[in-house]
Amino acid sequence: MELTFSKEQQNFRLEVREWLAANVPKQKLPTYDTKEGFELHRQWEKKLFDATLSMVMWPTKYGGRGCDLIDWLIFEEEYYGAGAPGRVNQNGQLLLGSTIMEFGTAEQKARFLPKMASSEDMWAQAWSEPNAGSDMANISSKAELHGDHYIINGQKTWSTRAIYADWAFGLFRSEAGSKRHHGLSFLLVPLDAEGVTIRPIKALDGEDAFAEIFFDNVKVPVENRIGDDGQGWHVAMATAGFERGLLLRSPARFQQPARRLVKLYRDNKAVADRDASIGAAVAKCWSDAEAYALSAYNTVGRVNNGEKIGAESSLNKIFWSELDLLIFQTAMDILGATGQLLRSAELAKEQAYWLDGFLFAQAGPIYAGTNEIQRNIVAERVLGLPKK
Amino acid sequence: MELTFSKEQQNFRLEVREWLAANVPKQKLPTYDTKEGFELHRQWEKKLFDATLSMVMWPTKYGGRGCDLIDWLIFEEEYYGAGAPGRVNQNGQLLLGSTIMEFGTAEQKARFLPKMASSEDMWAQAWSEPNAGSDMANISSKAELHGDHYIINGQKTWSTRAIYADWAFGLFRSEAGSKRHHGLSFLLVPLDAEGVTIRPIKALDGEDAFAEIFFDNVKVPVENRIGDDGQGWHVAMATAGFERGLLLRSPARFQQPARRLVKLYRDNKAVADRDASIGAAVAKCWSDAEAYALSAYNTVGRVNNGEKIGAESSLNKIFWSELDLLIFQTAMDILGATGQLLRSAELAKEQAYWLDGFLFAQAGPIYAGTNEIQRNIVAERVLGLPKK
Amino acid sequence: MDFTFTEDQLLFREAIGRFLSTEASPENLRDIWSNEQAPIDNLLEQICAQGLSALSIPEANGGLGMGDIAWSLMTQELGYYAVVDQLADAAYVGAGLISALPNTVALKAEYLDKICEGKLRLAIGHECSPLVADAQLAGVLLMQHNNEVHIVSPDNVRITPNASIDTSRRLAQVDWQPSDKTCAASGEEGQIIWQETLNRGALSVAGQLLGLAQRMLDLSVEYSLQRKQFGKEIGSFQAVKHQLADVAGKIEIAKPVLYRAACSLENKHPLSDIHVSQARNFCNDAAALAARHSIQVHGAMGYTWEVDLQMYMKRSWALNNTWGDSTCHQARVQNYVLNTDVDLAPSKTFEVMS
Amino acid sequence: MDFTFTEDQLLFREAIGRFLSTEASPENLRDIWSNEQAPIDNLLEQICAQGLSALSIPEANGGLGMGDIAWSLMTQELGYYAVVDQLADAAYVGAGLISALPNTVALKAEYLDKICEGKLRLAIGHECSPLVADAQLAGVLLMQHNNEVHIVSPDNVRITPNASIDTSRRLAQVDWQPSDKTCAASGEEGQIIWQETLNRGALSVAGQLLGLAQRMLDLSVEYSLQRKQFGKEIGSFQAVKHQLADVAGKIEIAKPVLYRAACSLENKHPLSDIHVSQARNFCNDAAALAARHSIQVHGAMGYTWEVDLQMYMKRSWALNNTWGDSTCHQARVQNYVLNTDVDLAPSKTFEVMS
Repeated sequence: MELTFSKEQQNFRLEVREWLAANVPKQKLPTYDTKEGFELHRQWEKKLFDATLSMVMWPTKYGGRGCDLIDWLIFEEEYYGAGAPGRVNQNGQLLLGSTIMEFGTAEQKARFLPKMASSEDMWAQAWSEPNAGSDMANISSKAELHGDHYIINGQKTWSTRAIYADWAFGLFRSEAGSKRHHGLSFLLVPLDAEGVTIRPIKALDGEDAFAEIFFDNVKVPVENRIGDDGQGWHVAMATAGFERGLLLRSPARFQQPARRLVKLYRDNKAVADRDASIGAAVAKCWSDAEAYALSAYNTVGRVNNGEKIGAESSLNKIFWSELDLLIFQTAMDILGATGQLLRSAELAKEQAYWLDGFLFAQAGPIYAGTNEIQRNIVAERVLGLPKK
Repeated sequence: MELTFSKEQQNFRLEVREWLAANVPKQKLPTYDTKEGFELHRQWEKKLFDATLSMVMWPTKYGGRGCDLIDWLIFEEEYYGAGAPGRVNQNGQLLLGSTIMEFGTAEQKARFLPKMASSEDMWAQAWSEPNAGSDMANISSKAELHGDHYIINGQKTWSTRAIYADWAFGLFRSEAGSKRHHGLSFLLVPLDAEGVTIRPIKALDGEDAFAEIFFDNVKVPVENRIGDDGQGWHVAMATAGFERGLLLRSPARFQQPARRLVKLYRDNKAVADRDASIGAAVAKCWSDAEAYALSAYNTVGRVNNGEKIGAESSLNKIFWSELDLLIFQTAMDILGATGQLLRSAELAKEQAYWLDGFLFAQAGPIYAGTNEIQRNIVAERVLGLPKK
Repeated sequence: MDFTFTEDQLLFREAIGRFLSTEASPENLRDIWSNEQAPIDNLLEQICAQGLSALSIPEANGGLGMGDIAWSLMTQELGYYAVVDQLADAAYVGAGLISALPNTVALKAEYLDKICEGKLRLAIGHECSPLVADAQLAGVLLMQHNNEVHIVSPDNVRITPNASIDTSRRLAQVDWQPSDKTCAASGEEGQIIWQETLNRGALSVAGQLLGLAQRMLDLSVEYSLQRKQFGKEIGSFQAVKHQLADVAGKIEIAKPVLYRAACSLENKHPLSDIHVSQARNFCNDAAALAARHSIQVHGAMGYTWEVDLQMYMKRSWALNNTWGDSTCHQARVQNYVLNTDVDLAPSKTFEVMS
Repeated sequence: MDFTFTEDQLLFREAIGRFLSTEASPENLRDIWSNEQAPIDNLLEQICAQGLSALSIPEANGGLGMGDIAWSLMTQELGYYAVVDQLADAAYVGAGLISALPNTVALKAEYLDKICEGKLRLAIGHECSPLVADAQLAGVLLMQHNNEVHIVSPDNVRITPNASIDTSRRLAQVDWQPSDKTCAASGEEGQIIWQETLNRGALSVAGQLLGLAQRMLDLSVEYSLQRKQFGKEIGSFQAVKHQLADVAGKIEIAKPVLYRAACSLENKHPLSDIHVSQARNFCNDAAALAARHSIQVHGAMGYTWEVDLQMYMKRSWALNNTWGDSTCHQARVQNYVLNTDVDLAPSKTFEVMS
């Protein structure tokens, strides 16, 4: 056990830190759930890509710089620490990227990854369906194979970023009459294809954060399938574990608001300390965020040693989603009457950061597998309790 | 709505207060889970009875003084506020007493109630069986009717106070082959009867707080049955609701430790305030205990107006059991290293009060229907959620 | 000792609930949330037409003389139907404030009459918040300046709207100048009025939060009976059952605390501050858990603008820090318990014996 | 950056676990809990025979020179098997203390040798508690007097046993007189020794609490698979599943916090105090929730003396305030976060850059 960074790691950190200091927009970008914000975020991603900081862990030939997970943790610490923009293409880059890296053909890699890294192609996920939320295997959208292409029909929902994105990826039932996890295929669908209709869903904050996607005889070439026909569940799940969870929510993503919460508390100590429990909650938030970071470094070390990581990702999911709620709830308690103000309000300064985060935190225990499902997984797969 | 006490109520309070001030033993009695402590508590009960303060709500002819529920709440406030001894015969007096009052014949009332009020007869409950804990309807102990008597066979467990008690009351399956709630009879069994074997169960604190009772062809006369043959479940459940719950755990039972906790905190403020969350927890304990008291007065008012009280008792059970844990856990946090000391330890002064209470509080969410069962009841009966 | 409501009080509550269930339906509410001004006027006119604005006005002034106890039922209905601030602020809190002004205040009787007739809209600016609700709508503003109560015309103030998460709220900063001419009460008298006004405002919010909690619970129960996962209604899963049972528990325990506070305020009990803040803490808690568990039960649907839940949930988050931040109410109770030497014996719940 | 243990460290842990699973079985443990003295001697002799008492002794003195990092695995095994205080206090905390004494202390080498051979029992009296564990058994007592370290013979002290809820603990008050003759270190040197000793003691307890939490979880899982209610194993009920999953979560998140603290202590990191207290907070939490949910899963059985659970549960309650009250460890972290002006940027987890 050696908990210090090598010279190279320190240099990498400093490089990232300096680049961000020079390049992070001084003014916060508008939310990427608006057309304007989406385009500005796309430009930011291009800038990151040009500095080979978009996908630091990817091989150089796909636009990355071949870093390992520790470097990635360092990158994230600097990225969030600098208050840099949210990653608009993360569902493609972090979720689909790993899948293509593992299951894609050489052609698919060359075709999709570089444009994903540069965000020339923006990606939306298309997992959930109206009757396949927590119970993902309940998918009923169909893909019929006709020679060199599939014809897909059906409906997806809760598709993040789908309104402005160029592509979607998801599972479709390609074997008629198949049940549950069988007979599904993992397909990539251009969102400008004929027969695709996208209908926005307004999120809690009133912005079009999600969409429903309707597929009406949409033609998708076989080259857009990742993995074999009928193997979609396997493909989707193989990278669904620890790494995917970690990539989706790096520790720095929580350490940064925890750090800001501590500052908020220190700046408003007299008000906050009226309720004795606030100080304890602030300290807990910071401490929990740090524990999550320690846990990530620990797990990455074990992964690097070849250890298989199991249901830890379920525990991580529960932990960070509850931490996120506590951080932003505590901020709301400190802010008091002004915490409810929107960004446009004259009295709102830092408030909008906290309110946005508070709203987003509400979804944490729900998306990426509800926390109830995660607890079931832990109980059944880690503790060996019976399924039914 | 009128939240002040009448002159009569105030006078009653003062009478109780003065009597207790003059009579409560200066030295805490030894636990009634020991032979010596049991006898000393029996003597205390006799003393209460002689002052007609044992069962204030019972009719005078059975040794009470015909008070109403408000008077009873007042009595409890004074009783706990004075630090008077625990009520060793409460399972008889509070649980069985109400049942006999409602379902007993005139003979049964005259035969059992006065001796119960004076604690000449001590009562143990015999509800649970090894395979009928939370699932009480799973009872398998048998009672076969033979003319003027039953022959009972089987085993009861978790029988509080059974080791030194004179009588037990419980449900027995009197209709062979009957299922669940059907075919049960409510019987009173003298514990010195032939065929009764009692085996103590040591509780967490090492004392014999419970027992298993084995019945081997025990003969019980039909006059010892409360209600009709086969109607035992109905008899047992009719008084199982709000009033029984309230009698078992009056608000004052929690207000008194909350008051002591506040004092413990004030006396150890510097130490306690090292952890910012302690003060907030202490205030919450007091406030919760008061809320429970307010809730009791409110419900009693509605009962007096003829309102039917439903699953509130389930909510009360959950509330007070969690409050009890918080009170004693917080005290443990304030006491620190000395909190673990037993009564016999030289450094233990107030500590033993807190440790005893802490241990006992652990059982709160378990006995009288686990809190999980109570939550199911609320969800199904109050909110109308489906059973399965 | 009788901790219950009269038959009349209960029937009145029921009638108000029936009225609001049509006039303040989720559809109407959604209109108010989506547009700027007009729909509030409609609703308020309907409400005034029912005489609801006259509830708190003393009988001598032609009102119904309804006290805090009855209002603790009313405010729950207002919360359940998420009725905009104006009604409770004018008909309850504002009317109470004006009634408490010295009779020498020339406009007092006129204002009480106008409120009775539903012709006066009030906004109250208390120093517990930099934001005044419904200032833009107000015909008159009642503003705090230290211990002084000022009656200010909208012509003499600058109003800067501040948009908030509950778009049915019209919050604003109000810039104004106190003067001898605007001052209607001061010194100890003014101090008592503001103290009582804060308590009444806080209690009004407590009741509304409790109503909101109940609404969120009802919506969640309903949703959990419709929505299926793994082939069963989600309401049949133990995790969902327990989450909703816990919300029911928080609501039930908060009720008597709210009612006691109302009774204390109505009877000017010396511990009114503490009792009101206790009520706020319990009602805040109930609403917060209701929001937390309701969105969880609603799953991804709960995160959308489309489901009604969002309006009640956001309103509960907003009210949680209205008429006193949640920390300020915690502080009043914590100070009483931790930093005084009051003996908190079980017998003291209602008695303030020496 | 490598946050993992060596193969050797992991294998050693496994071997210790195997050894303790027979020597410190629940049956043996129950003996120790029920009787006064003898069984501890047996266990300690077995343990010394395995050379476990020599683990921390520097290699120069014939020991294995095992550091805090490896001990953070060992202490979890000691906790899992609820091994009495003496082993960790002597072989780990006490050995560390003695090793840190100046070489001028005449008895230092002799004591280290004796600990190596399993011939010296130590008790440590730190001012964080009025109670000294295993004072009655000790051949020598290491006592704190302000910044001074005193080596005291049992002949010169008065020992008053104080019975505690964990009857395998032998807690006592120790009355003694500091003198120049007993003083082995003082001033800044003594202060550093005591600071490090408190941290080591606290860390030892943290590891034990984590082991206890795991044991309680294992016992509960086992029970929930045997016990049936309503015709099903209770482990199949969602409420039970979620309670136990939450315990697993607390245990998993505590581990890296424990390991980081061990690494900091071993490397004399300037934030060792904070890191150790953070570890204690997380391990305290894990053990507390494990106890809470385990007794719940065990139902009425969990409240009895008969089930093994009670020993592990009570020990966790006792250790929670050993080597520093839980509030003192909370305080160290809260002070650092709330009352300093340190910037807590995400990049600072391991770096102490200026």
